[in-house]
Amino acid sequence: MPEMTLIDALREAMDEELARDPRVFITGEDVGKRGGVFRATMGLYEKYGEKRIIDSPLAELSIVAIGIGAACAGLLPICEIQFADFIHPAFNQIVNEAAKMYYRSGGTWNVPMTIRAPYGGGIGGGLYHSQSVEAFFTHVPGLKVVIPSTPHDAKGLLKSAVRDPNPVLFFEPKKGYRSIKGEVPAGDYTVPLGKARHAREGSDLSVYAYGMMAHYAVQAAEQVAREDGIQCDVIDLRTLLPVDKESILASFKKTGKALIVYEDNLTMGYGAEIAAILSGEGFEYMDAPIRRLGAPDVPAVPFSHPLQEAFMPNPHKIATAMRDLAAY
Amino acid sequence: MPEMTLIDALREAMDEELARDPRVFITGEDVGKRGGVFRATMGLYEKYGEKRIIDSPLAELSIVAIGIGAACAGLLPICEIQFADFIHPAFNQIVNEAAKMYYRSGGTWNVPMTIRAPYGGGIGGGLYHSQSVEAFFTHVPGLKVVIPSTPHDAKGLLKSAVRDPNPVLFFEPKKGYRSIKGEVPAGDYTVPLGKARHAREGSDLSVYAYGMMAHYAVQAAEQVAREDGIQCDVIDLRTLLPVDKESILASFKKTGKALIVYEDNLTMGYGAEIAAILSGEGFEYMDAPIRRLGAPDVPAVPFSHPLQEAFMPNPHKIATAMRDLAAY
Amino acid sequence: MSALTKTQLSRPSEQLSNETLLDMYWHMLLSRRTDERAWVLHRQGKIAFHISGMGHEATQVGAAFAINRGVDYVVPYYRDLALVMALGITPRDFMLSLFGKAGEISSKARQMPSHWGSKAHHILSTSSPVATQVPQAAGMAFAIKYQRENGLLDPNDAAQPRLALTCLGEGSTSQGEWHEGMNWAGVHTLPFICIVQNNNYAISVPIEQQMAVSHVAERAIAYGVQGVTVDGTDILAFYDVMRAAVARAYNGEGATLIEAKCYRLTPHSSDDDDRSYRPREEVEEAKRTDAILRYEQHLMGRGILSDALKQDYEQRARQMVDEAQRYAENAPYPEESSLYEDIYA
Amino acid sequence: MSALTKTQLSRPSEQLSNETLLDMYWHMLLSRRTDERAWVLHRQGKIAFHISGMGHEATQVGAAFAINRGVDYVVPYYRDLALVMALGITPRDFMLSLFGKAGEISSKARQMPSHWGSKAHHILSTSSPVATQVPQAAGMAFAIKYQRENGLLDPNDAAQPRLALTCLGEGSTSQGEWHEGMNWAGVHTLPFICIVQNNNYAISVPIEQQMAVSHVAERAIAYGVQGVTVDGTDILAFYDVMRAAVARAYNGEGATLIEAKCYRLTPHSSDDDDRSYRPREEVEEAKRTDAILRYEQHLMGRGILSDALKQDYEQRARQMVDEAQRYAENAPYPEESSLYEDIYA
Ligand SMILES: Cc1ncc(C[n+]2csc(CCOP(=O)(O)OP(=O)(O)O)c2C)c(N)n1
Ligand SMILES: Cc1ncc(C[n+]2csc(CCOP(=O)(O)OP(=O)(O)O)c2C)c(N)n1
Ligand SMILES: [Mg+2]
Ligand SMILES: [Mg+2]
Repeated sequence: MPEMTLIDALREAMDEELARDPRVFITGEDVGKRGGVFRATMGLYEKYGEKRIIDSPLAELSIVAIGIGAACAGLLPICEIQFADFIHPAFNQIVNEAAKMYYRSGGTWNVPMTIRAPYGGGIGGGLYHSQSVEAFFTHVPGLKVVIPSTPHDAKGLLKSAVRDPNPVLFFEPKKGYRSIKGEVPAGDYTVPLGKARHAREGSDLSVYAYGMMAHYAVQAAEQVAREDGIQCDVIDLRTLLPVDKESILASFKKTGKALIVYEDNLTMGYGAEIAAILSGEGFEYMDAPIRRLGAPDVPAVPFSHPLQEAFMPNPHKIATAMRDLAAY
Repeated sequence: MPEMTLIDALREAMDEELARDPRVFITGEDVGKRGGVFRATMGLYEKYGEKRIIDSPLAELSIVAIGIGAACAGLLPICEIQFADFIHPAFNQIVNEAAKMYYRSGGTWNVPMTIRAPYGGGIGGGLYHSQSVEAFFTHVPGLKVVIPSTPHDAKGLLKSAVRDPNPVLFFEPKKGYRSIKGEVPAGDYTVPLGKARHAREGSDLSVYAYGMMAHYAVQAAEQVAREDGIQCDVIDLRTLLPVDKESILASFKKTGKALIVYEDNLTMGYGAEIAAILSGEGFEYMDAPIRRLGAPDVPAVPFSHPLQEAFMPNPHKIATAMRDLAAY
Repeated sequence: MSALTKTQLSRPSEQLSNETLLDMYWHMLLSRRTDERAWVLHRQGKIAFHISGMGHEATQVGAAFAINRGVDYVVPYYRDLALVMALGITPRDFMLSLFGKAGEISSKARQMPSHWGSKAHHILSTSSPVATQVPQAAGMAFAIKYQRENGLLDPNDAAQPRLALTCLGEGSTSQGEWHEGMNWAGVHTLPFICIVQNNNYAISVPIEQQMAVSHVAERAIAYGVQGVTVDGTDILAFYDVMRAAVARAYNGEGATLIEAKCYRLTPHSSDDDDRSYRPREEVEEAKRTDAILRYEQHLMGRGILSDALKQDYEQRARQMVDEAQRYAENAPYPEESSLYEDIYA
Repeated sequence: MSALTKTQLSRPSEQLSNETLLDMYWHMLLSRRTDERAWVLHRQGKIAFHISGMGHEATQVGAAFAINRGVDYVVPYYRDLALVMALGITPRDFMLSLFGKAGEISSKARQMPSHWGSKAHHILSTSSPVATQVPQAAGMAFAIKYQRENGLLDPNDAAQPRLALTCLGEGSTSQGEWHEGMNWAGVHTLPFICIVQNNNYAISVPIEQQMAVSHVAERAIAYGVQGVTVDGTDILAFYDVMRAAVARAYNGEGATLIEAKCYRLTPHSSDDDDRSYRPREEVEEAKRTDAILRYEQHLMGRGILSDALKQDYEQRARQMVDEAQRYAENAPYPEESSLYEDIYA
């Protein structure tokens, strides 16, 4: 199997979906000739032409709304939001419209749309090119929220998203676009939405993470295994909504201790829901406080390097939290 | 002390603030001659004139953005969003702009703005006139999120919001606008932001709620006290952000059992954060699973009466959950 | 601005058969009677909410008859009772929605009344937040163009949608959503028609506090689309303007913004009281020049409509509305379990 | 559209003293040299990011000199290096921001470079999402009007802000935020100026895919504000147009939309490569007609600038930029504890 970067895997998924189904198209800012500011769509304009790879006006709500209308009219849009930080102008279209269309139409009009957006910090992007925005959308029934952390999953999940009959928000950990590499099967395969990935076996404590943090969690887990003999069960959540309660509880049942890692602001970040599930439905297994390792509750990731580093969780901070919890 | 409805108390707060400080103004849709669709601003146009009570164009993001600009230029805007369901077009201005202005300007430009919005279900408003939206904003450092449940608090908290140097989202439980009555001191007083209210004493279990649900929780608590001798400690959270951890943990320390009630969708609703705090920092007091009684994870409150009733938490459902938890 | 003032050279309405002219009349009347009944039900306390289309019927019925009804995509707004009825929504459908009863077709009684939607009729499901539908409708128009250009649709296949039509009020053009939707329509020369039903008020807010232009249609210039202002209470004049817009759309010539000057004969909704913001004389004047009366006189003048025929129509309308009301009153509420359906497709 | 084509009757630039004309030149030059240095630092790997204003200096310096600098409110966008420098931001301030060092004045080094803001200079702090600043700037203009009308401000007090000026690129006018901000400016006749710096591209997307009008200024019609298109590389022409807009604002006559035709001489930012979307000849042509060269020739032709003076300016600029770079390179990073400051006021 070829080794590939995360972004190459994503591009391959889009390429294959475009080839497979003429109803698939891509729109967003600079997705055409420019191939996307991260080069996620590089070469697709040349291959599929300006009628299928469409540079949108600089206006996110319309990127999403055009997607909604086009999806309802029979197409399979892939809408790119250039940075997740810029998805907020489209919030109304996503939350009030896309998410509620199927329900409000009594199960008749559905919105098979994929919204891709690079997210996350650690890349020197400052307050507005580093945001994690998944928490907002995981509160919205009707949406699916997906975050891949390996090239294999990125390709398979993106294909599932494109084919899913519902609006899927597909957030890509941009810090890993080129740094994360892995084996990716050639040709068509899908990874099902809604199922977490068991990234590492262990019985001392459960670690829940996604995106870049899933990577870091595995790195940290290897380190504490090596150095301290602590065995972490690492769950890469992959799909955040619908929540995969089953996998979440299964691991906790085994370990009784949970560490949830996310690079978003701590308060009301996605980790809150995991903690609520565990302390509600997993109470009888609880052996220790549920620990959340998130970013601090400051407005966003600062630009200045040392401030950024202080803001971001990383393998070192995660390992410390693992040791701490294991010792409880 | 005069008895007053919730909405009259809110109007009185605005009236007194307008009289107190010429920098205070109100803008929003139909706030002028019409006095607001709920009559929250009734009479203020006549009293303060069209230069201070300003009908905005039908455009929420601009209502907020004008407020931001005006606040930075020295005014104290009260911006009304007609229904909380319509705040989503302004999400970008609230989350990316108002919330981050002080931080991003290194503590120089601040935004002393109040955004009022009626929220919540049970009033036959269907999917788009019933929403609870607080969860989204409680994830955003830099914002304050306030929800009063008594006329006394409504007046005192709204005054604090207007005078606060930060952007404050002030969500009003519209179902209680006229049905909730209570004593309200005449003249000026404030209720501090950031402090929960101990609505009822009890040592069997802690109940956390806000808005209409705080009322229902007290009703249900009285009922289970009468009928079953269960004594609930009811915390009316009042300010959701910043989170009043101290009050939350103090009650839990006493009871070891927690029921969190909210009318918003369960998953990633505000109750998730309370549960996370309790299971993290209150682990040693935990005597039972943390229970959340929220609305189901369906896109929004349906219009048809029986569906609405099935969706909404109410005193009966709350009492059942209390009994259940007390029996654990 | 030539677009706004040019004389109508062709009058497609002159080619309408008497039968069609009467059918248009029938739909205006049926919508009006249904609408009036809703107000009665509200006064009787039988229903909790109604939002009225009275005063907008000429525009709406004229619009429906100018497109390929039931085939072209329509994305209406809450005031479009006459429009959707002309597309096939029945008084019974509407009554079920007023009562929130089982069998309601647009949303399984989940939405408030007047939140139209029917996949069978190619009416996209609509929400309350105003103007959100505009870029969505542009998206549907975009899909039509896409399907043609990518060989998925025969451009001359009249059995397939060939345009997307959306409506909103003048106040709602203040929303960024409108701007962005119109902009796509212009940039991509979409088969798209946007009707702004300008009744001079957004609830209580008069147009002068909403925008600093005298005609909403002037805003078309900003998007490079055709803009035209027309009397929205003159059904044939409106039909003529629509036909031109439809021809443009079908021929791939691009989008049109039609401003229809209307007047709502009622308060904004049953929750509203318009006395604080609309002078009574203004309302009375509008009632005197009611579109239905005017069209009636026109048809009578041309000998197409007679008193007898009119009575006939009135009776049929009453029967239909009575039957619809009875049906809805007697219908059961939706099963509680339906609360949990249709979250994901 | 008369507004767009009318001949300039008065030329306020003719009244500018030689000293002021040279000061304008100085600010264009200083900004350019600072900007160039940033590119050098980026090539050297010393900084991670730069977004350039080269090609836009005439518009920006012209704008600054036409208002009450440091007093009127300015809400710039990332490309406005020359504008903010003409308002008092120094090369040192900018260098600290490039390096993310302690003492950075706009944000304590929290924001990426070119995210301007300084309360002392009445420059509102700005973010990355484009066009968000437009309705905020309208809000500041609204506050000025409010303060006057409610007796909180003397309309003739030149020590107080009398207008709000904002800038953005042509692509950013596609955003709903722009529409809504412009609409408030029109409805409330605000003392507001919006400069659209039209450089024909939004990153890679050419204006034809952004809007279906030939001049952004035509969009002014939709808001009932004055619209004018001007060569944004001719500083004096731009200054003249600005002065008219400033007079309108100061006199309470309302808002102006100025479209300044510019060309960016560099890729969008240091992260961009423009070769896939801009023909090299186009870029070369723009470099040949560079605004600074043209203004230099103009001043030389009038005998205001000499070679010697120019050398002097160049040297001063180099010194300032050198010093600024040195200072920033040697400055410490912010304390980690500052991460937690300024969340709430
Ligand atoms: C985003 C949003 N904000 C506010 C409202 C509340 N609202 C409903 S209708 C309306 C006025 C609409 O006026 P206009 O667009 O002129 O249409 P009309 O009702 O006059 O036909 C308002 C403010 C809403 N539905 N959506
Ligand atoms: C809301 C939002 N979407 C996307 C971006 C990414 N982005 C930054 S600048 C830019 C292009 C802006 O073009 P234009 O408005 O013409 O200004 P110019 O850079 O040409 O001066 C884009 C797409 C952004 N900053 N904000
Ligand atoms: Mg209207
Ligand atoms: Mg540009």
